[in-house]
Amino acid sequence: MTNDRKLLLLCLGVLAILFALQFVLSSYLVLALTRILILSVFAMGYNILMGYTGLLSLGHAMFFAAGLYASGLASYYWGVPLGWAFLIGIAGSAVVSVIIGLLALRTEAVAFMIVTLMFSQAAFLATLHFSKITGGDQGLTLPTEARSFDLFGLVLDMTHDGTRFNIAFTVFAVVLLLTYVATRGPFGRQLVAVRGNPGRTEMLGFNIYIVKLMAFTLSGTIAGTAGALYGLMFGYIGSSFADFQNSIQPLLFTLVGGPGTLLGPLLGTALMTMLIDRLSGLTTAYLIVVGVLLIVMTLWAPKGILGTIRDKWARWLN
Amino acid sequence: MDIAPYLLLATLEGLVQASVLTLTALGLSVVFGTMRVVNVAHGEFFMLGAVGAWVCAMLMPGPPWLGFVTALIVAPAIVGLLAAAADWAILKRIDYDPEATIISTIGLMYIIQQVVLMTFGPNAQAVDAPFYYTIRFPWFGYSSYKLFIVVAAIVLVFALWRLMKGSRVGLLMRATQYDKDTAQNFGIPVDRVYSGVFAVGAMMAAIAGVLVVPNQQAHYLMGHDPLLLSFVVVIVGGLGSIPGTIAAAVLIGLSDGLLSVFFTPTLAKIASTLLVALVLVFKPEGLFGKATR
Amino acid sequence: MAELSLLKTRGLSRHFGGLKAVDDVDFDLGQGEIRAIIGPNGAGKSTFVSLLSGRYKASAGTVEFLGQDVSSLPAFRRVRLGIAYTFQITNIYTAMTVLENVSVAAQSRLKPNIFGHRHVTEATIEEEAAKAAATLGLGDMLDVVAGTLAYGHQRLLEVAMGLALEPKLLILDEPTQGLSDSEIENFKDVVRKINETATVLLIEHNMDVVMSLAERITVLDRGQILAEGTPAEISDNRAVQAAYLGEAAE
Amino acid sequence: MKKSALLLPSRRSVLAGMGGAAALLAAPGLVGRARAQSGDVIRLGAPFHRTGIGASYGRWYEQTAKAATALINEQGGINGMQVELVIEDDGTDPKRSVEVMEKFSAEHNVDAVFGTLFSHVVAATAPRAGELKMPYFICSESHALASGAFNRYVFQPSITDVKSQVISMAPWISDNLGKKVTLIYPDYAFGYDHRDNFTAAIEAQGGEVVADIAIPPTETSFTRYFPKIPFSTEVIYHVMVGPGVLTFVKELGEHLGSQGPELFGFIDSLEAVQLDIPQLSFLEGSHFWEGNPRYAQADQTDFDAFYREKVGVDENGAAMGDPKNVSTYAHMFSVWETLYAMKAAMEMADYKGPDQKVAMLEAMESIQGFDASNAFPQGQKVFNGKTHQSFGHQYISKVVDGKLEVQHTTSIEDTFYPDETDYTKMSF
Amino acid sequence: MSVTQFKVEGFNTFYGRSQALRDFGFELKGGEVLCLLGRNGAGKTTALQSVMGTVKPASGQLMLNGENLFGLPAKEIPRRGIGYVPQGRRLFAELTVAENLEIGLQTRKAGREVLDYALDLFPVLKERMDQRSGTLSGGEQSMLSMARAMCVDPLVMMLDEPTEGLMPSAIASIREALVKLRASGVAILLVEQRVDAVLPIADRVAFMDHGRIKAEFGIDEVRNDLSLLHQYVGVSDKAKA
Repeated sequence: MTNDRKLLLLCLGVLAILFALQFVLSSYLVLALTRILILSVFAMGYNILMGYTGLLSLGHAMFFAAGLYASGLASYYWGVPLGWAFLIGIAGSAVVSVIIGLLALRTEAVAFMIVTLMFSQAAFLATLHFSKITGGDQGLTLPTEARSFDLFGLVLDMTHDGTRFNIAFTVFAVVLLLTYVATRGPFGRQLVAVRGNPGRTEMLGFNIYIVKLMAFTLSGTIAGTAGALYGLMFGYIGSSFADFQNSIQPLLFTLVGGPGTLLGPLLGTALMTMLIDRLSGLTTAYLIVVGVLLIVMTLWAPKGILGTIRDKWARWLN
Repeated sequence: MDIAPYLLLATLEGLVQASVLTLTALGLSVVFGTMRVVNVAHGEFFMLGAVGAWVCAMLMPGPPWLGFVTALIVAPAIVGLLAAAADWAILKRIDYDPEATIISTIGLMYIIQQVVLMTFGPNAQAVDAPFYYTIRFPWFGYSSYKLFIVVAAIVLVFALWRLMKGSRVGLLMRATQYDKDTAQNFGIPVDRVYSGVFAVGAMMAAIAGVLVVPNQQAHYLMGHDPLLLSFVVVIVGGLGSIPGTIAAAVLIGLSDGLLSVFFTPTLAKIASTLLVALVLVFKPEGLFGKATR
Repeated sequence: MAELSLLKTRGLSRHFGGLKAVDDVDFDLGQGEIRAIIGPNGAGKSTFVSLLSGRYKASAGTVEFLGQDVSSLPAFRRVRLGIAYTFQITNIYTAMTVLENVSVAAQSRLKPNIFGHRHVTEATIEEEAAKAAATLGLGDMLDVVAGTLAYGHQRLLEVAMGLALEPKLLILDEPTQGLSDSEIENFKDVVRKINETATVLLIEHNMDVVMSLAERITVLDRGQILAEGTPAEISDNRAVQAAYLGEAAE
Repeated sequence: MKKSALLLPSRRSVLAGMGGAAALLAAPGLVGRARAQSGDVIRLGAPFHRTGIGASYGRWYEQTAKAATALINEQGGINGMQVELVIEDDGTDPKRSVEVMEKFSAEHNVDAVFGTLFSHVVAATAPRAGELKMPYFICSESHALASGAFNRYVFQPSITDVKSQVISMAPWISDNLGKKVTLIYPDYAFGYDHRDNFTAAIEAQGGEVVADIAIPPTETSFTRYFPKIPFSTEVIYHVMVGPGVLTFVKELGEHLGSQGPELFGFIDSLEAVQLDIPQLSFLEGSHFWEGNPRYAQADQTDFDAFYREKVGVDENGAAMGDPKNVSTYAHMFSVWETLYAMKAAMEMADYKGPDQKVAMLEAMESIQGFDASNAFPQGQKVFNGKTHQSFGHQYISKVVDGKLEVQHTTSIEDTFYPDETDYTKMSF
Repeated sequence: MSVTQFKVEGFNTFYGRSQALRDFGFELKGGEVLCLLGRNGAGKTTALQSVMGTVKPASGQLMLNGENLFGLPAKEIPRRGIGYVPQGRRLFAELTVAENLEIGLQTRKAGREVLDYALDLFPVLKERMDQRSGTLSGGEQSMLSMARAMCVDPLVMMLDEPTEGLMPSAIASIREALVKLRASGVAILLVEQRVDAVLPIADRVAFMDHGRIKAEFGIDEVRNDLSLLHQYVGVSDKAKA
């Protein structure tokens, strides 16, 4: 109990600092932080599945893209207001997650990884194939007039950097707290039980398929939320968001930060995003660093930064 | 064009693709069969073979076939050494944990790609075929080199089969595959066998890369497609089953050629990708594999 | 005693390839009993109870629990009906604490609303879990990470998880394996206590435990029931002795 | 409707206590450096495709940009200020490109950004440029700009868009090669521009497209598509990009043999590829569109010779001293010329710093065109201030002895089509 | 030819935190059969695996003819002359009989005469050389597993419940082979649960419980006092009475 309270306080503290950073950082870093927050949401969604439930998916770009396309296409073709488009994005990714989850969860371990990879690849190809609708690889640019919306009389303009940061911050905060709630208490206990020992959990009377499916759906929907947010905020939807590299991204972020820790995805996303950003000015081959890190993490720190800290010093840092 | 020559062409193309695919996928399959790990960097070994062929062609004076033959020997050898080193430096240390292996070979994939980008550069590079002769059918011409690929693949598959079934090394490999602990109990150096198998798997891909490059070009991102297709083949054929892998490679190579007659190619790719996913979901032992237990 | 039937099997079989691990077993268990299943290695004891608990699917035959045919139910549903199973090879959440381990089981029984805590609070779950742990003598180890426990304590934790389910039928698969003599004594008391509320089905090699706990004993050999009776009857049964000691001992 | 920035807290309300946290995150170099002084230097953001599918182009775009910048600085810079290039890799990736645009704007504080080639990267980046109010000069051939899909900050002042190229090719093709055309193009946006515009253009000439074959850009083997080419085909019009193109051209040759239909291709397929290699021998006698002739022609202008020398390219379009290292000559002139176009606009507006951004853009819109010169070595340009698009000569070359010889140069008027948008009506 | 001296001392083996072997040890000479008896879970199999190096003991000594093999890589143990018949036979089921034997032969590069010797003990295998070993009957599989271990040309032979689940006739031929093996000077460690399987051939009997050897008797002692068996094997006296 007190452990959970400690963690909650830490989260609130982190949120306070994040909010305050917009007054301190240079405008570029505020922009970068906006992106980091959205990608952290993506990684937090991934973490629910990989970190807390122990299921390693190689296809989360599919869910990100589901949110991105559902919201973006609704806005582009039907002029749905942004708020509604955002909700459509979330709903779209939820539907995709349930369907893929029902199928993919019939497999385990390596087969699960490959099945998610294959479904995701098919989804990526579909965004190319139906280019008449999706714009294919060139994608679609949301018109400027579709980029602002009216919230209870308050006009929020997505092309404004400050607005964008604060919306990203709000969504991040909501998802962080949602993850906090979902990974503690009865639901969280189910997830961790499935991760720790699925066979035993079934013999304690849990329907682990349903537990996994709930985790999968939650995970995919959060990833889709990030996708919807990304598309609407930056006004562009394109198939490169559905490609393999975008599936590796949340895996890498989570792995670096610490799978199964609440704040690991944020830490991993921030570190990796800034690292890649700095490196791309220095070397053409910044992906090499990603490669080296993936190997280094699996070899020496499979539990990531926060995971290692948790195991060594602070067990409450879950 | 009439339907008959159309089908003839599709069949020829399918056979060529099946040959390359067989070699590449067999490499993946042998590794999975023995070590129970999936090597995501497999496509990069293919790419390294192709790039190696280009380097050999650059450095070898004399006629193109000389460079080609050199490449056929040198490129797989270097790739094999690299793979053995990767096995020793990474896979062994994570104890061949299947999931950790996938993650770290993804890392390896990026590293190889980027190192090639930094050294070899971003351009697609052509390599001369060892010989030029176009077989002229009444309706179209066809490269004799492509048919050579088919022959070479058959020879190589036969050689692999002999290695596995007829040699002492093959016996040790198979014993390790069936029961690692007992193999150790009979003095079989399991870690050396693993390194060897990983190297042989990579070499198969590299040879396929060398064979393919006079036909296509070497490019640092060319490993992606062979990797995905090999996945498809290995899964449809039944993980780790060599005859299944060959059958699936021929099936998929041929059907890919024929499918594109009727569907748009992207749609055909979507269909085959979904097929793989569904095979894994509903018939995880593969279409040609037998159910275990 | 005149028992109400709790569980019965008819023609229950399980084949692995050509091997008949469990072969056409008719088995009846009354409510409130402590029943032991004994038999030589490979007799099919573990397979048999796995069929009861639903871990394995039967090749043929039926399992009836409290008059309901549960043959086609998945394991977790049988657990919810009240069949709890503790594993022969310790099967716990090694990364969690003792309390967290047992809490998973307690939660399964208490069925809280998964997001809210309307009916059952987190405190209740942990209270119940702590109670079950205390019954097995693990009361002062609640915050110990299970994987670091001594083997004997891990065995007890395994049983505590079964107990926290408050099952109608508790299946214990070789629970005393690896326990010290004093732990075994304590364990016998625990089983008797469990038996106040639940029927106990015990697979056990330690004949001392079997003889002092079981009201009836079923002997399995080569997948079939060789004998069934009170401890005294079984002790005198020559076939049982043969199965255990072999012809040479006669 | 007045757009509110209510969610943006005032910058004056900086909390003193946050300084520590800021220092922590803002490791050296992370906080955007403040502009030393307005007007001391002009910084231009140059996002090039150093990696990814466009990498062979990116390398030459970078080299060209550096050469042009050096020359401009030698000649005294722009309005007395030296030009500084800030080069970033966008990985030919739309996502990364948007981030790079932000980095240019917010961190590097550049005056303008230029040089993006691949159209999907442009499509993702252009809206962000508009939001950041960052002048964005593209070198992409994309028709999206002239069709009105972008915003007032985006310009294409040098290279002619695909629609113009295609329109100007069609009459020559139907007059000289044949009227029954089979199109082979990549199955994505760039290819659709070709398909749609060419189909319309050839029909206007009384010709027809007898088949169109879309090939996925990831394809590595092409022979199986060729049976779809009808026997009645007189001309095969092919345009492919990506690493597989050489295979494509080679397999096309093998398939058709010597008695096949005429070939007309876009040089995009063979940019950065040697023409005089045995695999391509069958291309002898076929025709290509070139944005700028790769091989120095008999009537080479002094401008072209000057440009070649400065960029370090020999008369065969390869790097000096390395005949195998072939440039992307047909496209990369646009980087050179775009820099000079920006220079012209800045000089017209007497540009001293970002405060005059709008003036500079308005100056750009007011430009009518450019004369052939060392600054515009590809030739004369007509610039349309409304559509932000430039129009220029196009070249049709024939492969003769493994070299491209210009057969026909279109007039600039051949590339015109009715305006589809008017950016000057948009607000800044 | 000197007599083989084999000695295991102070083995402590852990699975995670739980200790499977506690100061486990025994001594064995060439031409001697030591039987290790004990209940399920007493640690018998762990003990053999610890000797073979497939399970790594935390501490101990493993002396074979004066050389300490402890801590050598697992593949080196059989090469020094320890043959092993694992529990459940562990044949390479997809390989033929001949191939299984070949793997035994290559362990110490033993000559063909070793193979002939093994096949003479189990002539039934001769007819099955090209058959996949997974298709053999249970008894034949046990024989093959033992023949494979003999192909190592071992100084020490360790067998883990070789007669489990076998018909009496198969048990007899394995027993017969063991007798011949003993006569040829091999040191034999035989792990069993069934007392009757070992009494006829054992020289000594050791009882194992909780990962350690609780008691050791000469075979005559055991024959004279069968109650010893019941005490240690776990069938209580009451059951016997």
